[in-house]
Order: sequence, then structure tokens, then C-alpha cells
Amino acid sequence: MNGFLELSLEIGFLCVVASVVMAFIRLVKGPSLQDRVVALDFMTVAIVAFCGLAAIRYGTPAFLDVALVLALVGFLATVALARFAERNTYRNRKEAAND
Amino acid sequence: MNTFGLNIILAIAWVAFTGSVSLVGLITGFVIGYGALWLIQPLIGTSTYFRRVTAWIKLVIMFHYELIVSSLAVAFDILTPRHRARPAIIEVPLDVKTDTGILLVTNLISLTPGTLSLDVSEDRKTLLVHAMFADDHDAIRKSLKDGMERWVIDAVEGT
Amino acid sequence: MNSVILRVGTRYLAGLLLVFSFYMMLRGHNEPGGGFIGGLTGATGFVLYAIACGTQDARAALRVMPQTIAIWGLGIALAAGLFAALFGDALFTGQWLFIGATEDDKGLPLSSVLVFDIGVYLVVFGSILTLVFAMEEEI
Amino acid sequence: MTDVTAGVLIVLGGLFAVIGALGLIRMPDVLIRMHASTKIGTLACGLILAGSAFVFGSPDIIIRVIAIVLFILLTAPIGAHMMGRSVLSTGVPLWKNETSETGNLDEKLIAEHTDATIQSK
Amino acid sequence: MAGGFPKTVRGNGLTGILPVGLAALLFAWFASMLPTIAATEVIRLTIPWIPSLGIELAFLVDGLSLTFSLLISGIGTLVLLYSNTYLAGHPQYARFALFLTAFMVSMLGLVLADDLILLFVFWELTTLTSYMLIGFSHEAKKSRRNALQALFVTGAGGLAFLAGLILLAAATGTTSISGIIAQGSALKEHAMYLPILILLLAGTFTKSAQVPFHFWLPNAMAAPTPVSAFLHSATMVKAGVYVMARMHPAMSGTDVWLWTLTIFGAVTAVFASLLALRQTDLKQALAYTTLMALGTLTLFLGQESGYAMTAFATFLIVHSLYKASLFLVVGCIDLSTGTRETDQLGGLGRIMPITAVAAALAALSMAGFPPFLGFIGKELKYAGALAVASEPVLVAGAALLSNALMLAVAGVVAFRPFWRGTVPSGQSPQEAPWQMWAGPIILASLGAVFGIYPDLLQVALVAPTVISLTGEVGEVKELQLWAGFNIPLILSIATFVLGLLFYARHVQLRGMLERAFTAIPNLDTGWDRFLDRLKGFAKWQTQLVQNGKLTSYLFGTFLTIAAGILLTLVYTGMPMIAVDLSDVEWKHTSIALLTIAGALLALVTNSRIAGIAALGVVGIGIAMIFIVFSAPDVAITQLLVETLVVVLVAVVMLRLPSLPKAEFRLNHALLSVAVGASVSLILIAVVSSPLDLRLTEYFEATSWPEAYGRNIVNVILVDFRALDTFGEIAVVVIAALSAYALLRTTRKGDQK
Amino acid sequence: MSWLLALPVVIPFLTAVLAFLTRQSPLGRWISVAGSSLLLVASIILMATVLRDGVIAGQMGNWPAPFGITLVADLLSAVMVLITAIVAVAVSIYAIADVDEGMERLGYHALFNMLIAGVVGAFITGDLFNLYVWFEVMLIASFGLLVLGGRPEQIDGGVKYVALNLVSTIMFLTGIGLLYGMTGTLNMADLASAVDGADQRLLTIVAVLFMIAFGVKAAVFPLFFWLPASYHTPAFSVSAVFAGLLTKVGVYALLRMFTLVFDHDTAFTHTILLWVAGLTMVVGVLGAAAQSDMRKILSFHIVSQIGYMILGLALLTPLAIVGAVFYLVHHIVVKANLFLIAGVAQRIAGGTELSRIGGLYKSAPLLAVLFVVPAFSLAGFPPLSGFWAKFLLVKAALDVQGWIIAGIALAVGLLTIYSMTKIWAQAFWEPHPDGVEPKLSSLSNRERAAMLIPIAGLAILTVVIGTIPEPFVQFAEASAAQLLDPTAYITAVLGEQP
Amino acid sequence: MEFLFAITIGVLVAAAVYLMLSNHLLRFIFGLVLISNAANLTIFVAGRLTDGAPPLIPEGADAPTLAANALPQALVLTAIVIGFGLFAFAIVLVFRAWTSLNSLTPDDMRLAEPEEAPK
Ligand code: NA
Ligand code: NA
Repeated sequence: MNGFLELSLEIGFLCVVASVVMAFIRLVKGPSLQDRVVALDFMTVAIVAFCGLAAIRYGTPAFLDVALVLALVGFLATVALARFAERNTYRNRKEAAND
Repeated sequence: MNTFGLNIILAIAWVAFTGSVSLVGLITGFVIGYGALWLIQPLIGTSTYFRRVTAWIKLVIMFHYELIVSSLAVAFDILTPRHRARPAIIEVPLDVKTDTGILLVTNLISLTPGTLSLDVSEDRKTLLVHAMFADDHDAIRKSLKDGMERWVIDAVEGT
Repeated sequence: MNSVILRVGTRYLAGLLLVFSFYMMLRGHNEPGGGFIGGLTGATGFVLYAIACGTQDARAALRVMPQTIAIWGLGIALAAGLFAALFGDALFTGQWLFIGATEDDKGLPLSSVLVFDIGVYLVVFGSILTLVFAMEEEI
Repeated sequence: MTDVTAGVLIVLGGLFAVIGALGLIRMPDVLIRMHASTKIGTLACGLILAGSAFVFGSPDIIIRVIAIVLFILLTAPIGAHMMGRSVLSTGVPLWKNETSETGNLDEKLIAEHTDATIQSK
Repeated sequence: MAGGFPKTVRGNGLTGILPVGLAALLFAWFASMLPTIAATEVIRLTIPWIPSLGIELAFLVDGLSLTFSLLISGIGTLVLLYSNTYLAGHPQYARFALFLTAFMVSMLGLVLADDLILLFVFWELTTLTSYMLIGFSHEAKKSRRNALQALFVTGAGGLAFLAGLILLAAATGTTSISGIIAQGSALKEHAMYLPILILLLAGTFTKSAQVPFHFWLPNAMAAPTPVSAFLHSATMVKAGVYVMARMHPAMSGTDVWLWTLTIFGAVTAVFASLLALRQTDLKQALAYTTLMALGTLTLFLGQESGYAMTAFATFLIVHSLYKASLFLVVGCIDLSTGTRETDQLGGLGRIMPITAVAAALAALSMAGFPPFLGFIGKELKYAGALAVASEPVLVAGAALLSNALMLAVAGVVAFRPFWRGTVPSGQSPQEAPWQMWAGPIILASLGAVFGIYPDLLQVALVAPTVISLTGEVGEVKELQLWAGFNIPLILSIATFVLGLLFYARHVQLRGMLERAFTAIPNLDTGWDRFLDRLKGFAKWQTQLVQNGKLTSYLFGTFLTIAAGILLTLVYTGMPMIAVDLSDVEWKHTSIALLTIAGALLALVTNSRIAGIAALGVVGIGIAMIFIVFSAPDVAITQLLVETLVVVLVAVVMLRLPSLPKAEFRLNHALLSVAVGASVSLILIAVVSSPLDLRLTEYFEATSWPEAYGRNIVNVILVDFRALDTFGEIAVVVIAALSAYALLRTTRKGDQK
Repeated sequence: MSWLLALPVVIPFLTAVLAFLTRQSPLGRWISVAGSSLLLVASIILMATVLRDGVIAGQMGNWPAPFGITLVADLLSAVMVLITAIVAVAVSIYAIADVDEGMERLGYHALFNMLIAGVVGAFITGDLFNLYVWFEVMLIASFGLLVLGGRPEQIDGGVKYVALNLVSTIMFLTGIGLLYGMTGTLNMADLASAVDGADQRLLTIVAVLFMIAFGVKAAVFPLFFWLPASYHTPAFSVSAVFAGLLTKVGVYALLRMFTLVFDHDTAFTHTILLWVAGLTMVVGVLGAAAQSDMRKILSFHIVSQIGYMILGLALLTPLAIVGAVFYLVHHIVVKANLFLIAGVAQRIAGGTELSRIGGLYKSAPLLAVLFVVPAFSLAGFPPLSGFWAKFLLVKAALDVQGWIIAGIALAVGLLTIYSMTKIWAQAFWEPHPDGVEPKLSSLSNRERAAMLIPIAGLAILTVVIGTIPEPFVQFAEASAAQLLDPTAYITAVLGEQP
Repeated sequence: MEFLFAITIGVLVAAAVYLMLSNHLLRFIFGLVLISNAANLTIFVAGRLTDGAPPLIPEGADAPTLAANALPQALVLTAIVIGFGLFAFAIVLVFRAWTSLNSLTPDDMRLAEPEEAPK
């Protein structure tokens, strides 16, 4: 592995980790449920990228398998939480209507 | 796309996963794919369509072009201190009919920065799109219909 | 969930996840994967199905009660362990059959270990769906 | 040469990742933030993965990378759609600059979607 | 139990007769051993039982045990005969007979046992069976209370007794009683002698109701009268006395032995006779006289002289005969008139002549009139008292006072109801059926027979008993009605005078005693208070530790963890710690920080979604750790599980309310930090020394060649450690089935 | 040989699978009975083999120790498996009458057999991580059984039970990680020598960690809270099997680990255990004294009696270990039986709250007899099993001049008598407050047989142990010898090694 | 490296303990997830950390040249799945606690151990 690639990798890691940290800031700040979920979703995608970087860095394609799985199932959490938000709103309104 | 086609795709996917292109792999993939499809049978209606290879290729190319161009636009907005965005939620009438078509249209719209598919109405006739640079709603509607939706219809539903 | 997009997407994803899960299970002995990962992934497919189309549809698609799948999985895993008894080996001793083995190539391996992994797959798959379906229905 | 291409792709991907994350922080409302995260994140991810495909170069890795990217392209918009929908139906306050043309959209959506969900039980 | 004898005197059929037959057979069997024992021989029977603990089913018949055996089986026969009529037609007679017979057998076992542990087994069996018998009228609250009291007090003593026996066995190296006795005086010099003695006496004193443990005995009169006659005069209460007698050769002769037994015996004798006179209930009065007898017997056992031992043996027999007889008489009176109150009784002599004769004979023996055995017993008592090594005057005085009181009580119990006054109106008493007077008559007559022919008793039982007690033939003193004009005779006369005086004045005396005793703290009411206190303390303690609050439980558990680790750390000192930060990359640090940040967010947030998202962040952080440190399988699993966790929480949360704002709790925070710091510290210490990688190296070497797998982790899971994995999937199945069951029962539960 | 060891684990699992597949029909319960009986046969054979050949070990998957997972049976393991099988048979018969169809459909029999599998697995494994796995099998099955039926108080008890047991589980897991990190092995026989090379100070700390983790499972002071909070809430057959077996697995684990592995600083560790034993005895028995419900009383007594077993371990003399082993066996039989009897009382007298029931002595004398045996055995009356258990431990304590602890053991015995007679007086002697006469004949013939046969069987066992204690004492002695000198155990697992 | 993650684990444990002590079942669940993760990580770290060398045997080789310790990975994998099973049950139990006891504060749940023992 030559110096350029190594440097690029280091930059790549730095960027990805930085983006995760920034997403975390959004996650903390919210304010809405969706903001937090979007932040979490972004992190998932960032981990996929992270796996790609790790695969190169350590010369092990095995990490791409992690990315593969995550790419397929990662969004499920987003879907579940989005659905929660909707159903929750509906329930709250229904309860408010019943009161 | 009929069941057979879907099955072939799954078989190919299998080969892709295993990474070894061979007849045995293809057959195994076909069998396993068949099993999977059998399990999800209720989801698959009866449908027969041509595959329009050229339309597909065009779709792929155009999509990537759009993706990169509009990504840059959004990136620019993010990086510049003032927000140029004039976001809006826009209703777009849908011509695409098939499930696959709708999925493709909505996904591709979402993937191209600047537009985001929010929802499809229950009657499948209207698409709700969130656009970032929506100074002119009609222009956006038109570009979506003539661009992404057209390409998808050609690829998926074309005669 | 009454979303056209999700439903249509699920149509592809559920199948994809199932196929992918078999793949992950089968390759597990040599690459990352295995029964757990396979089972979890496969279950994810049906969880998505249940979220998108409701548990009734998902149950109908599955045809068999998920808890039955899980318990059969346990039975299969156990059977894979008990299989060694036929050869006078201890419980869970792997039994291997290499189809078409040659000097250089071990051929297509069939083994009780793979059966065991299938059992694991079914258990994880069935159990998660038992849980998720019941939760979806009761809550 | 492949290393240089890969390096460029990786750095580009990294930069896009940062830009996406920055958008997540900076943009004024949740829908706009989703623009940033969904597409730019996908793009960043795709670039980095493409970089790794270049490095490894072997066909099985390339197929795998393509699969990953395709999976993300398939799932990310669905997730975004679900989130977007929920933004509308839960009535999350949007940026003042929003110029939506549908007045009581959120009410309509709630009536249309969630009702059916709950009733289906 | 008011109003006449049972209509039918046929008793309880076979159920009633069988036990009588059994007891009679036993009596006959023991009687057949008399010649052997009279010839100062012993009979042994030894069956191995628990050889590994050296415990045997060893039985020994010598003078002491045969005397007891004959009393137990003989009186047992008569009591069972009596009971069959007394409780004729009682629906629970079968149980009664069973318990009584079981008790008798246990008692026989106790006196025959030649093994400490075997003895204890029977000891506890008598406690248990007597519990059942005292509580026989179980629907009455009083019966239940008194049964518990008896059980608790004797049970407590029994446990001390057990400790004593164990120490005794340890000190002597054997559980064989003969073996211990054969060791001679070695035990008395043993360092553990005193604790052993105290513990053994704790057992015997409670069982034999020595003051101040006496209070349970009168309360035990809640039992049917035949039970009282049997247990609380002739047998169970004498178990303690028996054990003291049995251990006499091995343990007596020390100052502790002497003074403890003398003081407890004397105090009990006097105190009990005063209390006896105070009673107006015939049965209660008799109960206290039993105490007096027990005190006296204990007093004798304190000594070593041949007089004392002879007096012990004689008085033991005398007392059993007259006391059982009198109890049975009281039972007759009770059934006949419906009362046991002295003030409500009179003139029964003409209506119940046979009973009256029995009562008279027994009472005369009890009062110590010649020519009854009681007289001989009393003479020996005085002789024995005067032979006491130190303070003979005090002992003799106590004996005199108690004997005189005894005489008065005999008058009150057995003379007045028959020979004074008239039958109160409203009563229509009858003579008891023969099954009920046979016992009293026989027992009372024996008192006279042995009084006139003391040699019979002397040769057959008293002498062998004394030999058992002292181990020497020469110590046996003559039993004789006329021993010449000596100090004991003078004391006897004094007893008569004083006793008659007491009798004449007993009503006034009773008043005085009443006043005196109300001033003395009453252990019986103390009992109820004790139980209340015990319950109160138990409740208080339980409220303290088991307060029903999960947070307290968790706090306690975590506190134990933190305190356990930190205090151990104080004890052991700091383990070796090596901190090597040279290989830490910024990546590692940022991942660690991200994980920590996620955990902290989960900690502080009041938003459920933020909480879940924070958990997601932690999950992602940990997955990144797994990725960076080469665990792709684990990372995949972690991410999949994390996703499912979020899905499940999202589903469940729909029905749950929002999180309330968390209040900061300093004690919780400190504890949390302590637990966290302990874990960190231990882990750092653990990783400070190199790891032995034998197992991993083996897996690496064999994974492919022998298990045909290239993914070592998977090979470990499905092959090397397949059993773990099997258990693990079982956990998953069970979790699913359990959760499913829990969810599905919701509806059912809610509908109720 | 290895199959002999594997079968006791395999049989309940197979039974569970079959019982689950037939859960909709009455067949399930008969499968459960048959499976338990088969387990009993297997465990008898195992016991016979261990008695004949000494410690036996089997390497699962044919991988040599310490690399694979080893199942080991020494006398202690064998007897624990045997007694588990006996309880399983008793409870599975009892369940025919006790468990309603609703619970059966939700998989009661499967959960029950899984629980048994977990318990047996824990007793028979020679691998620390595998022990954790069996603990989990047992734990999760117990979760399910505890709340099966879903009454609110079950849920309440379940919350506490689950919460506290999860803490223990996680501690155990952490402990395993740490111990592995120090020694590099998981095989318990291998650990016995591997720990010698580790930092002994650290080892003591980790030992304490294990002590706490197992202490929660064993329900010792001050970690027992979960037990009295929950054991009185589930179905009676469930609480019987819990009462008999679950805490004993914790005790077993303590006994195993603190004789085999953590024996490097007994002056410290076993002194702690001694304190724990004393406090557990006292606090438990006082807790019982404060209760007025039959099952709550019995629950607190479990705690109290765990103290006795810990006492045996703490003293660590041969006789003390004999006592602990004897106590363990005796307690399982007796305590399970008492809970089963409480179930009958509940059925015919309408409850277990002592003030609301009564009259059982008068109208259900058979039940009274059946109660007296285990109750007075528990209280330590001779010649019942409990007497010998207590005798051995008190003797062991006195032998080492442990006056105070012996005194505590005896005093606690007295308070145990108090509790048992409280039940006896209030549920049996006292008339029923509503004037009803609770009769066994109010049960159907089938129910009566299903409930009373196991109770009678266990009672007979109690009497047999009590009256013919020699073989049991001999057995306990041999078992204690194996525990105190684990050479045979280690050799059986690892083979002859330097 | 191990040092760094030992500290991380400590923080996770501390946060988890604090959450578990709070009188709220949902927070308890959060704590449970954290502490399970911490326990898994403990095993992983105690098995020592190795960068970039997954325990996979390359094609053609009989054994890996340098690989991370595989055993702890297998243990952690097992523990994760078991932890998930326990978590799933716990979350359902919390839900049931809410529906049948109408409370998420365990200290208010006093059915099994009532405040005042009935006379
Ligand atoms: Na050792
Ligand atoms: Na009552």
C-alpha cells in the first residue's frame, strides 16, 4: 500500500468519523423525533462507508460483508421508528378526541 | 415482470453473493430464490412485461448524472453560509402504473438531491415531493415527469 | 402500514433478504456469516413484511406458525448433534461427507455441522418472528 | 494508478460524508436535512465503496460492492420516504421558507394513512 | 367436656383395643426381663445404623431403663384402656391412639437408647408426638397456643441438647452412652465439660419443666386428661430426669453439677408446691405437683450419695404411680360432674366409691402416709437430703416445706371432692365405668403393695436402678417402712403436722399466694409478649430488607457488588497494573468517545426517542470496535441485533407513556461510579498480564484441517463449542415462547 | 460414556420439542411425564456408572479438553441430576392436575422441560461458559413459567425477578470474561490449575465477583430479594420446581467453583461465605416469621436454608461438605414437596393465606400426614431427612469451634419449627374461617391421583433418607471427598497430566 | 488499547447502573441494553484486541498467519444473542407491566408484596 492511498485512507477515516460525530450532535439536539432518526440513519450509512475503509485498510474483504448486511437491514430501524411516530401521533390525537 | 424473471434475478443475485459464477451456483440460486419467492408469493401479483434493456441503461446513466449534479447543488447550499433553498412540498400527478415503476420513480426521485419523495397517495395517482429549490412548482413537476418518470416508464412499462 | 412505496419496496426487499440470509448461512463456515446472522437477516425480511403489510399477510406468507419453525429448528439442531450417535461419536461431533472429492478438491461438503447451522437459522428466524408478530398483534 | 483512483474516490467520499453531516447540522428543517443525509450520504458511501472495489480489483469484490451500493440505493429512499411521511403526519414544524401548496396536508395524511393502519388491527 | 360419661362404654372398637393390647404386650415383655435385671445384668441390642458417623441403633436394658420402661408401658396400658372409654366415639380417636402409642414407643426408645444420637431421635419424637397430643382439641385456640408453647420451649431446649450431645460425642469420641460412661471421670476433666453440661441441662431442664422453664407444663393440660396423666406425670417430663440420671455416672460429682441441679431442683420443688396449692382446678393443681416431683428428682440427681440415689429411684416410682392414678381420677370426676373446680365439687365419695378409694389410696401415698410407698419415699428423701454434702439443712428444709405442701394438695385434690360437702345441685354424677377406674385402682394399690412389701421393689427395680446410677452395688440403701426412730422420721412427723395445717388453712393460703404470685413476673404472659415481639422484630427486619421496592433491591445488589469488590481490593491490595497506551490510535479514541457519548446521552435524556437513538449510537460504537478489532461476525450480529432492538422498542413504546423527568440522585450516582470504576479497574488489571492463547492456537490449527471451516469463529460456534450454541438457540426459542405466552395471556388477564 | 452424560440434557430438550408440537392436545402432558421418567432412568444409569467408575467425563464433539466442551459427572453432579429428575417426574405428574389448558397451549410443558434441561445442563457441564449458557436456559425458561397465566401479581413479581436475575447474569458473564482474560481457559478442571499462574490478588477479586453472581442465583443475603418477591405468584407446580431446583443451581455453582477453582485464599473467601451463611439463615427465617401466607413462608425458608448449605461450603471441612451435599439433596425433595402441598391446600381450602383457610387436619387427614413429613423434616425433626442435614452441619461447625455459627444454625432451626407449626396450626388445626370442610374428595379422582402421588412419593423419599441415612451419608462423604480433592475430577476431564 | 476500552466499559457500566436504579422500567431497559453491551465488550477486551486480522483462514492456507483471538468472538456472539433473548422478554414484560399494573415505576408495584400484610 503506497503512501498516497494510506493518506487518503486516513483522511477518509477522519471524514467518516467526523461525520458520525456531527450526526451525533444532531441526534442530541433533535428537536423532533425525525431529526434524531435521520441522524441515526446517517450514522448507519456512515458505518457502511467505514466498513469499506476498514476493508481496504486491513486488506480484508470480510468487512465488506458487514457493509452488505448493514446496507440491507439498516433502514429497518428507520422504518420502525417512522412508523412509531405516525402511529403515536394518531393514538395521541385519538385519545385527545376521546377526552 | 413475471415471477420467472424475478426468480432469475434472484438466482443471479445468488451468484453475485457467492461470487463464483458457475452453473451449479446459478441452479442453487434459482432453487433458493424459488423457495424465497414461494414464501412471499402473496406479494407477487401476476404481471408480464418486457424488459427494455436500452431504457434501463439510459435510466441508469441519467440517474447517476442527476445524482452527481444535484448533489453538488445541495452540497453548495450546505457549504455556503446563506441558505438559497426555497423548499416546498409539491403534488405531482403520476402516470407510472406498476408497482415496480412507482418504486423506481419514487426511489430515484429521492436519490437525486433536491427532491425527496414523501408519499404516494393511496390511489397511486399523486406523488408528494419535497423539493429544495422550488421557486417554480410547475417547472419541477414538469422536469420530474419528463425526466425521471419518463425514463422509468420507458424502462419498465415501455411497449 | 399503508404505504405504497414501502409495500412495493418490501416486495423486493423481503425476497432479497431471504435469499441473502440463506447465502449468509451457507457461507458461514468459511466466511463471515452462519446460522445466527442468516436467521437474523431472514427474520428481518419478514419483520419488514409485517410492518409493511400487516402481520396477517406476513403470517399467511409464512404459512407455518413461526414458533413451530423455531421449535423444529431446535429439533433439527439437536438431531444434527444426535446424528453422531450413529457413528459412535460424542454428541455434536461433526459428520462430513464430501461429494465428488478428489486429491486436490474436497468436493461439495455435506455435514451435520451444516444441518446444525440450518437448525440455528430456523430457530433464530422462527423465534424473532414469533416475538415480532405477537407484539405487532397485541400492541 | 488504481491506488490513486481509489485514494481520490475515498477522499471524495469522505468529503461528501462530511458535507452530508454538515447539512444534517446546518440545514434549517428536518426535511431539508434529509436531503443532505439521504443522498449525499449515499453518494459518499458509494464513492468510498467504489474506492475499495478499485483496491481489491477482484470480480467477487466488485460484485459485492455493487450489491452493497444497490442495496443502499434500494433501501435508503424507502427509509427517507417513511421519515418524510411521518414528518408530515406528525406535524413537525417546518422552516418558515417552506412554500407548500397543500394547505391541510398533514391532516389529510393522518386521516388517510394512520387510520387505516390502526383499523387494520 | 361437661356432662357425664359416654353413653357407650364399648370404646372405639378394634382401634381402641389394639393399642391397649400392644402396650400390655410391651409391658409383659419388659416384665420378663425383670429377673435378668434383678440379677444386676444388662441386656443389649445393637444394630448398625449409620456406621459412617458411628451412630448405632444401640439399646440397653439396665435397672434405670427397665424401671422407666415398665412405668411407661404399664401406665401406658392403663391409660390407653382408660382413654378408650374416656374418648369413646370421638371422631379422631384413631389419631389419638396413634399419637399416644407413638409417644409411648418413642419414650421407650428414649429410655432404652444407648446411643446419644438415637436418644435424641426419640427425644424429639416425644416432643413431636406430645405436640400433637397437647393440641388434640385443635379447634380451640388455647390448645393450639399451648401446644406450640410446649413444642417451642422443649424444642429450644432440644436444640441446645443436641449441641450438647454433639460436643459430648466429640469430647469422648463416641456416641455410645455405655462407652462414655465406661470412660469414667475423664469427661469431668475435659475442657468442654462445662459447655456440654450447660447445653445438656438446657435440654433436660426445659423438658422436665424446671423453674423458670416450667410455664409450659401447666398449659399443656389443654390435652385430654389421659394424656396429662401419661405425659405430664409419668413419662415425657421425666425424659429430662431420665437423661440426667443416665449421665449421672459420667458427669456428676462436680461442683457445677451439684449446685446447678440442687438449686434448680430445690427452687422448682418449693415454688411448684406453692403454685400447686394456689390452684383451684384439680388438673392444674396436679400439674404443679408434678413440677414439684420433678424438682425433687432433679435435686436428688444433684447428689452422689447412695441415699439420694435410692430416694431418686423410689420417688420416681412412687410419683409415677400416684400421679397417674390421680390424673385419671380427676378425669373421672371431670366427666362425671362436668367440672374440675375444687369449689364446685363435694360429696362424691358415696356416688363414686371405687374412684374415691383409688383417689384415697393415691393421695395417701402422695401425702407420704405409712404404710404407703410414698412414706418410704419421703423417708428416703429426708435421708437423702441430710446426706447432702453441703447445706443439708437448707435442702432438708426445702424438702420439708414442699412435702408438707404436697400433703395439703393431696387433701385438696383427692380428699375434699369425695369426703367433704355434698354434691352441688345441677350435677348428677355417676360412678365411672370399670375401664376408667381400673387404672387408678391398680396404680394406687401398687403404692400400698410396694409400701407394705418394699423388698419386691427393692430387688427388682430400685437396686438395679441405683447400680445404673452409681455403678456400685454397695450404694443401694434398704427400702423399709420402719427404719427406726431417726431424723427422717422426725421430719416426717413434722411434715404431717405442717401439711395438715396447710390443708386446714388452704383457702387463706391460696389468697395469700394469689397476691404474692401476681407480683412475680409471669413467664406465661411473657410468652405471648415474646411471640409478639418476635413477630414484631421479624416484621420490622423484613420490612427493612424486603420492602417491596425494586430500586431498593437493585441498590442493595449493586451496593454488594461495589462494596464486595472494593473491600476485597482493600484486603488484597492493588493488583498489578500495566498501562500501555502506545498502540492507541485516534480512531480508537474517537470510537470510544462516541460510545461513551451515546451512553451519556442515554443517561441524561428525558426523550424516549433520544434514548433509543443513544442506544443505537452505543451499538454502532461497539460495532465499530468489533470492526476495527477484527470481529466481522460479531459486528454483523451486533448490528442486526441492534436493529431488532430498536424495532421491538419502537413497537412496544407505542403503548407506553413518555419518560418522566429524571431527578438526580447523588447516592445512585456515587454507587454507579463505584461499580463502573470497579469493573474498569479489574479489567485493566486483567489485561495487564499476557493471555495464554492455548485454546485459540488449537482452534486456529485444527479449524480447517479437522473441522473443514475457514471461519474460525463459526467453526467454534457450530463445532468446537456446538453445545453452547445449542443452549443459546434454546434460550432464543424459550425467550420467544415465553414472551409470546406473556403477550397472549394479556387479553385473558385484562378481560377478568 | 459421553452419551451417558449427554442424554440427561438431550432428553428434556427432545421432550420439550415434542411437547410443544403437541401442545394443543392433552398428549403434551403425557409426553412431559414420559420424558421426565426417561430422564429419571438416564440419571439412574448415570448415577450407577459414577458410583461404579468414579468421575466420568465426556468430550462433546470429540474435541479434547480443554478445547471443546466437556460434560463431567462426579458424585455431586450425578446426584443433582438424579434429584432433578425425581422432582421433574413429580412435578410433571402434578402438573396434570395443576396446569390448566390455557397454560398448556402456551407451551407450559415445553418451558418446563427446557427449564429442567437447563438445570441438568448446569449440573453436568465442566465448562464455565457452558455453565453460563445453561444458567440462561434455566433463567429464561423460569421467566416464562413465572409469568405464565399473566395475573397482575405474577407480572409484579416477574418484574423484580427478571430485573435482579438479569443483573446477576450479566455479572456472571462479566466474571467469565475476566477469568478468561486471566487464564485463557474456560474448562473448569483446566481452570483449577490455570488460576495458579494468575495474579492471586486479582483472582480473589474475581472470586468475589463470582460469589456475588452466584449468590444472587442462590438467593443469599443480601442478594435474595427477588425470591420472596416472586416465588409465591406463579402456578404451584412452577413454584415447586423453582423452590426445589433453581436456587440450588446457584448453590451448586458456588460449591463447584469454590472448591475447584477459587480455593487459593479460603481464609478470605470462605470467611465471607461464613458471614453470608449466618446472615442468610437468620434474615430468611425472620422473614418467614413475618409472613402469613403459606407460600411466602416457604419462600423465605428457602433463603434461610440456603444459608445452611453455604455454611457447609464456608466451613470447608469434609464433614461440612458432607452436610452441605446432604442438605442440598434433602432440601430439594422437601421444599418442592411443600409447595406441591400448598397447591393442594389452595385447591381444596381456597387459598394459601393462613388466616383465610383452615380445617385441613380434620377433613383432609391424608394431606395432613403428607404435610407433616416434609414440614417437620424441614424443621429438622428426627428421624426425617432434615435432621441429619442439620446435624451434620452443626456438628461440622462445632468441630471447628464455630460456636456462634452453630448456635445460629440451631436457633434458626427453632424458628423454622415455629414457622412450620404456624402453618400447621392455622391451616390444619384451626377450623376454616368460612366453616367449610376442605376435603380431598372435592378433587376429581384423576386430580387427586395426579396431585397426591408425587407428594406421597417425595414424602416417602424424605422418610427413607431420614430412617436409612447411612447410604446417603456415605454418598455425601464420597462426594465431599471428591470436592475437596478434585484430582479425580481434573484427571477425568483432562486425562493424566503432569 | 485495552486500557482505553476498559475505561469505556466502566463508563457504560456506570451509566447502566444509574439507569437501572432509576425508578422507571423504560430506563431500566435502557440500562439493561447498555450493561449487556458492556459485558459483551468486557469479554471481547479481556480476550485482547488485535487490529485488522479477522480469524479467517485464507484460501489455500491451513491456518491463519496472524489472527485476532477467535474464542472471545464466539463467546461474545453467543452472549449477544442470549442478551437479545433476555432483552426481548424484558421489554415484553415491561409492556405487560404497563397494561396490567398501569405503572412503569416498579416501586409502586405492590401486588406481590403488599404494603400492609393482610391481617
Ligand atoms: Na485451584
Ligand atoms: Na386459618
